[in-house]
Amino acid sequence: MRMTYREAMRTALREALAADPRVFLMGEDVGRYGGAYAVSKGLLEQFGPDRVRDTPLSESAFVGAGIGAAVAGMRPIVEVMTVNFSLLALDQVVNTAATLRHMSGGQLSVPLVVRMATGAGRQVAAQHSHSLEGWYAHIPGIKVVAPATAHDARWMLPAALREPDPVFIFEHAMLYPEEGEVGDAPGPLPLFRAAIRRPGRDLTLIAHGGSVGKALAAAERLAREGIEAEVVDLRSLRPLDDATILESVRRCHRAVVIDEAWRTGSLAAEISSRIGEAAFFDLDAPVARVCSAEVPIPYPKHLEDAALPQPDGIYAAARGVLKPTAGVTV
Amino acid sequence: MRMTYREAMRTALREALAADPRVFLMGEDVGRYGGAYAVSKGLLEQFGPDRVRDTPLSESAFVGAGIGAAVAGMRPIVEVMTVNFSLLALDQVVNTAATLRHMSGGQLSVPLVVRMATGAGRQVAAQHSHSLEGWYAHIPGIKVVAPATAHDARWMLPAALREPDPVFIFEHAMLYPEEGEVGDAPGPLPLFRAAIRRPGRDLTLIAHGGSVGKALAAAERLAREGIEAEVVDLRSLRPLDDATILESVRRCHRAVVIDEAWRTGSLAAEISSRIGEAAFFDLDAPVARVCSAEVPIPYPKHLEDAALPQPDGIYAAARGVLKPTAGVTV
Amino acid sequence: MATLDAPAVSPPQAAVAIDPPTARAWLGQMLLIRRFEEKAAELYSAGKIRGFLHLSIGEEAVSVAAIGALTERDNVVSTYREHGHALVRGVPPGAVMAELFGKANGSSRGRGGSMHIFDAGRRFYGGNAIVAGGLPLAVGLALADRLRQRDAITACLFGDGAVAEGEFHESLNLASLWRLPVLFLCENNYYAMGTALGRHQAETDISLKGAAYRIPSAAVDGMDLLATTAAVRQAVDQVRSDGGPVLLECRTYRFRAHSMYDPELYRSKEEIDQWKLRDPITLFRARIERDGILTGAELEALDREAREATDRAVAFAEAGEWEPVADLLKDVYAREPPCA
Amino acid sequence: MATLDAPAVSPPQAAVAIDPPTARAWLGQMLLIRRFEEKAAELYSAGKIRGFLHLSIGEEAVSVAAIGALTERDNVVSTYREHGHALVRGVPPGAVMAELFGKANGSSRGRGGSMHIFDAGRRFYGGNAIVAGGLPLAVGLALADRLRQRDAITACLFGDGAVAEGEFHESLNLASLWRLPVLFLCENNYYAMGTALGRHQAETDISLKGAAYRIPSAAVDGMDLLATTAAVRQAVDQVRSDGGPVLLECRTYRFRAHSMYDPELYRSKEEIDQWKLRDPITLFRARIERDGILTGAELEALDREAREATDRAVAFAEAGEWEPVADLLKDVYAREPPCA
Ligand SMILES: Cc1ncc(C[n+]2csc(CCOP(=O)(O)OP(=O)(O)O)c2C)c(N)n1
Ligand SMILES: Cc1ncc(C[n+]2csc(CCOP(=O)(O)OP(=O)(O)O)c2C)c(N)n1
Ligand SMILES: [Mg+2]
Ligand SMILES: [Mg+2]
Repeated sequence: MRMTYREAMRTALREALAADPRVFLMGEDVGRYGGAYAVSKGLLEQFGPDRVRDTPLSESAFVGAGIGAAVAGMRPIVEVMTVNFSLLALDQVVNTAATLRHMSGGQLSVPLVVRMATGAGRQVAAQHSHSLEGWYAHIPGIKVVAPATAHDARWMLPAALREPDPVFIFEHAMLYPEEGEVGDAPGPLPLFRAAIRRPGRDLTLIAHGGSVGKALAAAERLAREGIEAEVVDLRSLRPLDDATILESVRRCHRAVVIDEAWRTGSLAAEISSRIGEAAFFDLDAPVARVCSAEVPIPYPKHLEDAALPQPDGIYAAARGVLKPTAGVTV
Repeated sequence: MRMTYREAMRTALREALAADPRVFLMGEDVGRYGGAYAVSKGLLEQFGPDRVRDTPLSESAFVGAGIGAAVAGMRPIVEVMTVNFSLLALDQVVNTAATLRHMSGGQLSVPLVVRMATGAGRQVAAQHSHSLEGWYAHIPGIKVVAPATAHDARWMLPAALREPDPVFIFEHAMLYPEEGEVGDAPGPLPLFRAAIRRPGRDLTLIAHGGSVGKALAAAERLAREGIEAEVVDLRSLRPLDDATILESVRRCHRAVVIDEAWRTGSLAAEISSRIGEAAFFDLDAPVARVCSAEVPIPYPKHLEDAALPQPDGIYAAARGVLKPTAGVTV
Repeated sequence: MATLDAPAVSPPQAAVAIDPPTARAWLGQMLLIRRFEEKAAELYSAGKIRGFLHLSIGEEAVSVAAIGALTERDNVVSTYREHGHALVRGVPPGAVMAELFGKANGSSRGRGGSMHIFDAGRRFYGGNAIVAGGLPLAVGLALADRLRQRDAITACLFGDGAVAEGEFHESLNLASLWRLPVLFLCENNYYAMGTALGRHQAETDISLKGAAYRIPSAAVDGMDLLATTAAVRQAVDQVRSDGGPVLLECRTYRFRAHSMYDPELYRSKEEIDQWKLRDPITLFRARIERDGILTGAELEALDREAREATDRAVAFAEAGEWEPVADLLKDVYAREPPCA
Repeated sequence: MATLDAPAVSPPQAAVAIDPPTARAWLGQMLLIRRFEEKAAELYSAGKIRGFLHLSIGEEAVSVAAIGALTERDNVVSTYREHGHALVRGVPPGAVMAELFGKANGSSRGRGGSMHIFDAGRRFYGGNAIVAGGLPLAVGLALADRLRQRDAITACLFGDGAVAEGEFHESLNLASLWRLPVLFLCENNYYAMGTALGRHQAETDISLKGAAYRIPSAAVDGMDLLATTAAVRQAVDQVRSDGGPVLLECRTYRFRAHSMYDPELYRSKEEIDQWKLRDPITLFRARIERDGILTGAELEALDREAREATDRAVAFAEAGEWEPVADLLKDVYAREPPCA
């Protein structure tokens, strides 16, 4: 059935709250306001203020409180309004959520789900346009997923709630109004596997979240020119599904990684280096990256568009790796 | 003249405080305690509590205060005791220090220097052993350096203080007691250039901070077996000195990147992917990485040693990339 | 729930004198903010302004009183709801409107938009979209002044929601511990987005929080321009004379939505109407008329001038150029080319 | 002390009864902590214990009174200076010492060391080396109890230095706003590492800070075991009856260095000696002798038992195995193999 990414996430939240009394949702304005992106609209009315809990502006405290509640056996879903504000809670994530199980010698579990919006594109400027999910993917002890479709927005949450470890769900802010087909079951793909969104043979485009649609758009254009690009949607950023990525690259021999994060130190770098390590002799050209320009994202549309990965840039990068002389220059 | 890395940094701080009235040092226990690593010992007595300023445990506020003082024309040197605690101030770094110049249309400058200890090796366990300088290297608007020698500990600070933008200096905690030769002038190498610590021809070992010594140790062992490894000390993590890195790799055709950070999303990934992008056809083997195991660093020595990059592991990785069959397997 | 509770602050000692020029200036500034933001809302609907737009309509008295009490030497640190602060500070309306458009003739060359108005020359240090993110910056500006024995204070404006953030606590402690000249001015409009004060603060009297840091504190009716002016002047004088910080809570209300995205599910029309009865502009105008300080014709003229100034600002913004894409990376660092 | 709202240190209302068994238990616990940590210091010099080691010698009365007032159902959240808390909570001395050694028979399988003692069965949630990092965790544990109507409280211990962190502010507000059963217990030993209370707090009376969150607060002489016991019991009772948080400041002193690295440049021998005159063990023993509750022989025996328990703990630690390197990645995640 068709619904928006926003409705899909709301459906998942409603189901989770209805199904398990241990589940509750907390975060800034998730209740009366209905969620900054209207994702939790109506849930307060249905489940009450104990289970749909508005928090003060205290990111570190309410993320930490989610960790504590999870340790005590609840199944909290913490909404951090956006990844931009999650920096204020990063200590709790890195030093508490990610360490407790190992550091305690396996005594504690942190079955916590943290959701947050990520990404740029809405002209909200330098402090509200970060794509920092790659940082979260660096942290052992937590898991990170990024639904790119309405179907995944609907079905990744219940799977995340079944995990005994902290799972971070990154929802690209541009996807909320996007409509998509949502199956009435999760389907065969496990939570931590990548998906091939478009089969191809000439090169592999690897993306996640809000960049998947841009990769598909570039693939369409390439297809019109007789080039069949395979598009891999990572879905899981930690763990990374090396098997799916490498199988595709070994088959296509060329790859472009798309990532809305700033290029230097992006998750795209990790993927590019893993391909280099594991599929070096299968590559006919260096792996290319299409990332955001290394600049605080500016407000005006023309500058924001220029700063972010776009289908044209992906197309150009694809053309680049397809050139016989590919990679001879930087 | 020979001195420890600690003394070298203290000499640099003393000189900076004496030379420029706009310079002041602030951070937790930099004054009466003498600095958690005794770096600032004696400076309070010499320069007084206004210029060697003990702060409360308020990382976000005193890093932010350093930004504000820099904007107002001072030259603050903020010491965050360790990178582990800097997470609490990361919002101020990412959303204020790094954005002010660009976001204000070039009206504001943030000539701030932030110093912090980084790295593991002292058996201080999961919350005190992070190597997160790679995250800082991801942020446009700031610059990041990592002195690996006493000479650089002595001379990077004055150069950083001349920068009109925020510069972050990462001091590996294991280096403080290390003795080294310190020249009485900075020498020819600019702040943001890498250094070749050991010339070689068979492969390039790339490291920074506390890993440089380990790379040199591995190089010695390789040399005893007739293999000449070139050791590149990055020195600057942002910007990265692509020219020096690529020149070396193009000459040696093989490379191993060493980074004490967790492997996934490490700075080593960025370097590996840049080499792949720019020197693909010069490589005789895939670029290898030697990083920390993806685990919260445990307390016992044997487990900590096993979790961190070691000369043996670097040696093995070097041997790996030198194999004719290199990279055929993961 | 937001109620019209009486501020728990002693009425200002010195009554504020208002002669005709003062009345004209203050009413003119409030009207300029009101008309400017009404126009901005229109232009948002018209698609000329994008992203986030936060209006301060209803809170004009605080902008006029707070910024009006400062000298050119003082520093201002503001939030994303800062149009009023910027206009009263003297940032040209055209430059502010152009910034909202994202044009290169905007106050931040169009890069920041509504949430990031900067004017270094006027010591207007933004325009910060991270709630409470400006407080440490203000402490640092004041620290620099203290270290250089520069005689100036730093006014740091923030909302009630910011009070819950750790940075509020750390910054107030630091400013008091080091006796830094900061006026912490809380614009308490009783909501943090859709979260009412009582749902985000265990102690809803924000002026009581200064005691935890030994910071003299007060609260004032932020809808009453004269009371607020007196309270701010008193606070500013105290910061200047003591050298240490003061916390002033101005109790006001936001008549419009939090931002242009907000469906306002969290408050009733009745509540808003209640507060509108205390519209700071209406109240001040009534006072002026009652005391016959300005004639009806003069009042008309002030409103006309505000509308005309707004129209000129829009024209200036319309006429502005877009920053060339080639300049995207300019000023990431002081020296080009940007590194890494 | 009069009421929990009274900020000043005052004698407890109800004198705490001490019969011989109680006296034996409490003195025994204080002596165990003292001897255990004295031995740990020796073993650090001997290289058996590495990394950071923070001793609570001088602060034993707070550990005994605070943890002693809790039931098995209650939760404890502690800091890196937690040996005393863990021992009083009932974590076997051997398991604690083995953890300090880093042996697999340690309370955290040796992975955490001195700063990270965990015992899930005893609801001892660590052992946190990030100052103030445990406060949000405590709020969450209490929130879970509240949501499940589980009748228990959470005791959250932290130092005076933690009070400056934003997480202190955010956590106290949250706990009070949501009326969560948390006892926030500040062990004020007048120093944050080398920074004296007056150099990190603008308001040095920590018990005055609860008012900003409408949290009943009190301070007590943490060197006086009986006064502290009375104050903690009163605070615990209030948390249980009101359901909301209480802030209790226990004023104490650290006789040893901050950690084994600390040259103690920041305080004088005289100051330390002054405080040693109020050694909680000496004070309590004097009281017991004065009232003839225990005989000299019994007191001797208690000390001997503490030394023997410590020796047994060391033997247990010595006998422990090292965790095999092959298990390094075990428990990064619940399911093996670890991902990514
Ligand atoms: C650290 C942080 N968390 C969350 C947000 C999202 N947000 C923007 S404004 C706002 C409410 C702030 O309320 P208040 O401080 O009272 O200011 P007001 O909008 O009422 O003027 C929130 C939650 C943010 N910008 N920064
Ligand atoms: C967030 C953070 N900042 C800095 C440190 C380094 N540090 C460890 S203990 C300490 C002092 C803490 O003092 P206090 O809270 O009074 O506890 P005490 O050591 O006196 O028991 C500091 C600064 C840390 N561990 N965590
Ligand atoms: Mg508000
Ligand atoms: Mg202390």
